Amino acid sequence: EILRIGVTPGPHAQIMEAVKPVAAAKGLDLIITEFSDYVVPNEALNAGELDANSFQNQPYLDNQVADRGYKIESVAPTVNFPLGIYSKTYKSWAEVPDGATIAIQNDPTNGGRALLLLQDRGVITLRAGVGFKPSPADVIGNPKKLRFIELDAAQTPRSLDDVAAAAINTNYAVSAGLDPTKDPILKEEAKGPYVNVIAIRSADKDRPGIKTLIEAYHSPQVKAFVVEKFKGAVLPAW
Amino acid sequence: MIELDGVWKTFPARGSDTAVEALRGVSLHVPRGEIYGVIGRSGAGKSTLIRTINGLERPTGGEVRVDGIAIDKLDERALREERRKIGMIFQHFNLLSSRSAFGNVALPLELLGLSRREIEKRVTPLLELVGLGDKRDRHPVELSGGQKQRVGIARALATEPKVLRSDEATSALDPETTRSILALLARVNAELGLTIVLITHEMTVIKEICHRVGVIDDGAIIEEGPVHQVFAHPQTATARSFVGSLAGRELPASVKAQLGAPVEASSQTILRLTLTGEAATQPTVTKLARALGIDVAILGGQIDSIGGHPFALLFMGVPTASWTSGAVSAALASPDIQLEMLGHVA
Amino acid sequence: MIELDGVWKTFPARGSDTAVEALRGVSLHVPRGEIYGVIGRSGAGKSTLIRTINGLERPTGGEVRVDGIAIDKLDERALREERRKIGMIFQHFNLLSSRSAFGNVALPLELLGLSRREIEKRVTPLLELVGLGDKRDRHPVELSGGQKQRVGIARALATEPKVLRSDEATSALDPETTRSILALLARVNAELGLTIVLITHEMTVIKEICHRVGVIDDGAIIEEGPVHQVFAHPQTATARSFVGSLAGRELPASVKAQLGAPVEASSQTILRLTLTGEAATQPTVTKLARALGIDVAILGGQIDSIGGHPFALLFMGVPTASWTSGAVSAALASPDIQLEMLGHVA
Amino acid sequence: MSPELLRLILNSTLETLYMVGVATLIGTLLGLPLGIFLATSGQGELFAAPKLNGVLGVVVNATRSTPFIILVVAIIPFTRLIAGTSIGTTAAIVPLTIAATPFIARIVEAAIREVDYGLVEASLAMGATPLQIVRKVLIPEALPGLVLGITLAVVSLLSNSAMVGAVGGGGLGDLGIRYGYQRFMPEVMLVVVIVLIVLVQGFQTLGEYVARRVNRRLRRQ
Amino acid sequence: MSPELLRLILNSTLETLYMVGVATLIGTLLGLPLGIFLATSGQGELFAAPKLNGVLGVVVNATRSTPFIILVVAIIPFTRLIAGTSIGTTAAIVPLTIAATPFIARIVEAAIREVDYGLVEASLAMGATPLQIVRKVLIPEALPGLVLGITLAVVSLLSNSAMVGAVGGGGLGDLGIRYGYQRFMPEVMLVVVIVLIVLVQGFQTLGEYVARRVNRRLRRQ
Ligand SMILES: Nc1ncnc2c1ncn2[C@@H]1O[C@H](COP(=O)(O)OP(=O)(O)OP(=O)(O)O)[C@@H](O)[C@H]1O
Ligand SMILES: Nc1ncnc2c1ncn2[C@@H]1O[C@H](COP(=O)(O)OP(=O)(O)OP(=O)(O)O)[C@@H](O)[C@H]1O
Ligand SMILES: [Mg+2]
Ligand SMILES: [Mg+2]
Repeated sequence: EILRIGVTPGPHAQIMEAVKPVAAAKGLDLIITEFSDYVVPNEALNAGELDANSFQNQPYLDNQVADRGYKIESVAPTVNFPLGIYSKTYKSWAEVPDGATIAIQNDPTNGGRALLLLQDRGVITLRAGVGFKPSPADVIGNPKKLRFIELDAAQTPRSLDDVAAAAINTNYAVSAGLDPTKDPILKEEAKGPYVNVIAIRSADKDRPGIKTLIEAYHSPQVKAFVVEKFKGAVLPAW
Repeated sequence: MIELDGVWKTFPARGSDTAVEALRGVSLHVPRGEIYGVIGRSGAGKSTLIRTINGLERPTGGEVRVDGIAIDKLDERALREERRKIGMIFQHFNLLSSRSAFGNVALPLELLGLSRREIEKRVTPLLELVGLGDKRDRHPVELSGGQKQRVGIARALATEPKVLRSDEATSALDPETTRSILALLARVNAELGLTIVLITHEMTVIKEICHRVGVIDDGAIIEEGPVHQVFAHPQTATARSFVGSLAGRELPASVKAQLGAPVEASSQTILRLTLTGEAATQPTVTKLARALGIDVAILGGQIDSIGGHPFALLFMGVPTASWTSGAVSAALASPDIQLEMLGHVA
Repeated sequence: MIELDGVWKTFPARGSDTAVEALRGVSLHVPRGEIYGVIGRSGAGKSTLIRTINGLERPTGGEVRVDGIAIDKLDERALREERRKIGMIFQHFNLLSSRSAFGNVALPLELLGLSRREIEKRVTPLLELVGLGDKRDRHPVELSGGQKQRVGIARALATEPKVLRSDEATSALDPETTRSILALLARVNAELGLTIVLITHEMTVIKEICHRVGVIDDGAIIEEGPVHQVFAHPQTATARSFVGSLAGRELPASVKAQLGAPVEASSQTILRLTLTGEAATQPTVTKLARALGIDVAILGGQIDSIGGHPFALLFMGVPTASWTSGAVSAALASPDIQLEMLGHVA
Repeated sequence: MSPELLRLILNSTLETLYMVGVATLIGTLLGLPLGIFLATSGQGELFAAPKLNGVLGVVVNATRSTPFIILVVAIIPFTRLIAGTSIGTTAAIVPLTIAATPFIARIVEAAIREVDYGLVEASLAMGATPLQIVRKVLIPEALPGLVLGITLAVVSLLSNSAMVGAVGGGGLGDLGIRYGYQRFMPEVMLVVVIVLIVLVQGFQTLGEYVARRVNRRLRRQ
Repeated sequence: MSPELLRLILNSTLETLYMVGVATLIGTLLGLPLGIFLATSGQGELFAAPKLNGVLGVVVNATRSTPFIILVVAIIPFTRLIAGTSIGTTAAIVPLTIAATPFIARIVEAAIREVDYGLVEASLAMGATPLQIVRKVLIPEALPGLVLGITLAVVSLLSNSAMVGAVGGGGLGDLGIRYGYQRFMPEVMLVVVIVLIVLVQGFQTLGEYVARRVNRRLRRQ
């Protein structure tokens, strides 16, 4: 059997490449396509051009389904990229002065996560009921008068010289030579709500191939790969 | 064949320059098979006039008919059909730089949808005819001015049109090439009844091939007639100036400078003699000399045949006495002879 | 002033056409203040020749010196300085479409760095002089062929160059405008000692203003001399053909057709008479008529003054008896008179 | 560099050539007539149809002004119709072509406008139909400009093709972004950029050579 | 639409105009001389410097072939040097300009190459210096083509400026992508696209008008 899988570049793609040989051993061929976009993979899945995708977390999927009426759902958790706030200038969050510029990601999920993290730590207040993808426009309480600048997720680590602090996904942090266990001055809980998932069309729920895919993904070989490859930047969520 | 009735063309004003009335009610009738010459000063409106004939220059007033058809009433398709019958040699050549000499001449034939072989068969002899047999693969940038002009001539003739418009088609050609081109045009005119309207500055061209000539000045035709008539008796200053441009048509400057000397026994009277018809070929001058027993100095002049009509213009000096006595006038009295006294020299 | 020594120019072969040797070892010396005319068939190499004078066309061989300086040995800067002294009127005008008539004439002055006011002061009278006072703000596309050419002439004169090269500068002009332009050139030549090399197809231009004339054929100068001499006694076929292009320079076709009639008592002998110097202004023909008691029919001819030298060419018919008896030859024996028997007509 | 990466680069190069080649081809086939029409259908011109000219102008502008990713998503149904799928290299050609066409059209328009109107007039005088004028006069006379313009378009496409990563189009640019930019592998980025430069240099040199070859207006000594 | 969103759109429009305006200005200031040099420095041409021509050609090609986002990352130190920071609207102008310059240069090159060589020759015959020829002949004669070309560049910049979202550049395109596309607010997307179309249409109309005004080669009847 053959499954067409959509992923985004980076860890999702790298992990799926590790899943591929495991699945092949179980008689399942994977065709992996990388999308440098967060909308098209769901669109393509819904249209039947993919059989599964692995790039998003549960809240994002829920929101997409709500917005666009897709008939897709998640079938298994994959990994988690805890998000941290890093700084080159300041050793701790307390040192970050009033009016500082903070870089956050410009895609709704990651940027939203950064804002929610700041709300969790009591730095800012967000408009009630914004859900999981607030934008800087939703910040209603900002006593530190922080300025938010939205950048491409891969760009935030590259902006550390220009800003007081930046929200960085762990995978980019590792790639950029940061240590996600020690360096962040603020850090998400390891088991947050942002666990990534494998999504499929609801109609395919009982397809045997999907089961095999999940088995392969959740295999010990893949877990070992993730742990070894990403050194804590990406946490297996199974 | 070609009829223009009260054609006007005005170009709008620009900057400090006023609007230009390039044509002011020009009427012109050229019957089938005629070669009609247009002369006039630079900027008189000649090119504008010739451009109205196929409707490319839309007149601001008046009507243009070719072969009885009002050009501006035609629909696109019919207009195209008409245009294919009207060849044009452009003042600025308008050759395609992307095509060789051969390709440029072939273009109108391709437009007619002729086959490669037919085109080859027509173009090659035409190129030979205009003396460009060895330039068939050269592109315009590699041709001299006169060679480009000849490509334009060959192109205009390629489709064997019924009407040919020529805007200074020989201005860049040497006299010999000019003559061979004119001979070619005259032959096509005679053999195929081609109607030709040609603009030129060279009176020799008019002389050599035109039947009638029109003089345009400041946008209006101010004089018109058979070539020999306009040559012999130009009515307007412009026509006179053109005719005067021919060698020998004016009193030599050295003599002119001496005119106005007082009348004395030894002085000579300078006369201009215009002879047409029989008089032009008869030994008029020597007869005069012998009859009156005087010496006649021929100071300038031109004896020629224009449009098949013999014609002579002579500046001569006669002893003043023979003039004042009226003897010269009497001896030369004839409807074919015009006599004008210009002055006296010592 | 201008010296060309053994100049060659070869354009490479293209397609089925062979290489073109546009110039084959042309040597030419034009002293300061001379007006030198170049004539030759279309494609003979005239434009190529004139283009080599300022080094824009690099000769493939030979040397070009202007004012004693070898043009191809100069560095960029010096070459520019030289070029500013050499004006050029182009066969294809080469006007900037983006500039008005005024702007085009102003261009070379701007290049010299003149102030607005100085430019205005020079350009305005020049435009008037070439008859374009009312076209100063018109762009080339709005000008007639002759008007464009005059802009080119004014532009070439604007900087008051020492040498003027003119490539058919009057080909698109009517005789009257031509004359006024030639008068302008002659004046500048006389007043400022301007040296002029001019190409033309019009023998009247040569006649009117040139001092010497060179005949170029197939890339080589085949004849050269003072204008009146070449006019009176052209040595080569090309020169003869050019000279013959003047009105009255050839026996009328109607007479030519009748030549070759048998010699009879009633027949006439056709003679060509070339008179130069004094003979041209003397009543040579009537003297002959009276001396021999015969009638002389003047069948064609041209009596004119060329380069200040009187000159006459006459085709005349005399009674055959007077010719065969030798009486005519005897009466006309003079170093200034050349006599040629062409044939007999009935 | 690992042989795997090498294979990846080779693969991406082929993908790029495939996408850019097809998009250029179709973009030219569509953009050429469109551009010619834009250049010749104004008030009083050859094909005079000022209204249609205006409408097409707006369509071209609209296409050109829409950011590529928005265009990609907006035409997904159309892409699916044409390519059978909306993802992958082949599907990416559809939005690429649609983005390239108006660009090529504008470039063609500019080149055609440079043709001396005297030539059009001469052809009209010969009774040429507008289509004949286009085929036999405008295109041949504008050819050097057209070739340079299409070279410009190819090079633009080449660098724009990096954006087709959004629909899994792959190709060199996307490879550079995915590995070099997102996975922080500068050596991949470098290799990709070098390959791209070589490609662009090749196209540019070829384009200039052809443009010079077809240019008959230059005096050759 | 909320007044907030309206403000956002207005803001983004201004950002876009700011970025595109400055990038066009500087890009033209740099691209114009570069393009003129490229057009005139070939073998046997006005400024004949074939080697430098070759080198600049490669530099231009290199810049044009690099995908925008890679270019952005590659020149971060330079951007910081110029703009003081590598992020934000002002900083985004640096890569935008660097991407626009070679594009404009190529367009200028093509337009300059269309100028009749007879005019250059006539100017040389008058003893013009190469710089004078550029200023007084090449630029004025190529002006209609230059204006159309720069219009082409402005429009391209306008749609490319959507990519500066990566470095927090903001602007209309980025707004459309982030709100309209990623956050699925079709009304934002629509408004953004409409504003973009209006802008492009405006630039294009203006460009064509100016090009027609400065074109002296057309017969006006
Ligand atoms: N760039 C070129 N490439 C090839 N052949 C050329 C080139 N320029 C001129 N020739 C050829 O050189 C010869 C001389 O050309 P030139 O322009 O000097 O003639 P010309 O005497 O000025 O003729 P015209 O009176 O027709 O202007 C012609 O046969 C022409 O075809
Ligand atoms: N497009 C135009 N716009 C404005 N004026 C024009 C335009 N075309 C021609 N003219 C003017 O109309 C007049 C007649 O021009 P035309 O070209 O008919 O003259 P022409 O008799 O052919 O002169 P030439 O012998 O110099 O070629 C001229 O004064 C010219 O300046
Ligand atoms: Mg004219
Ligand atoms: Mg010539």
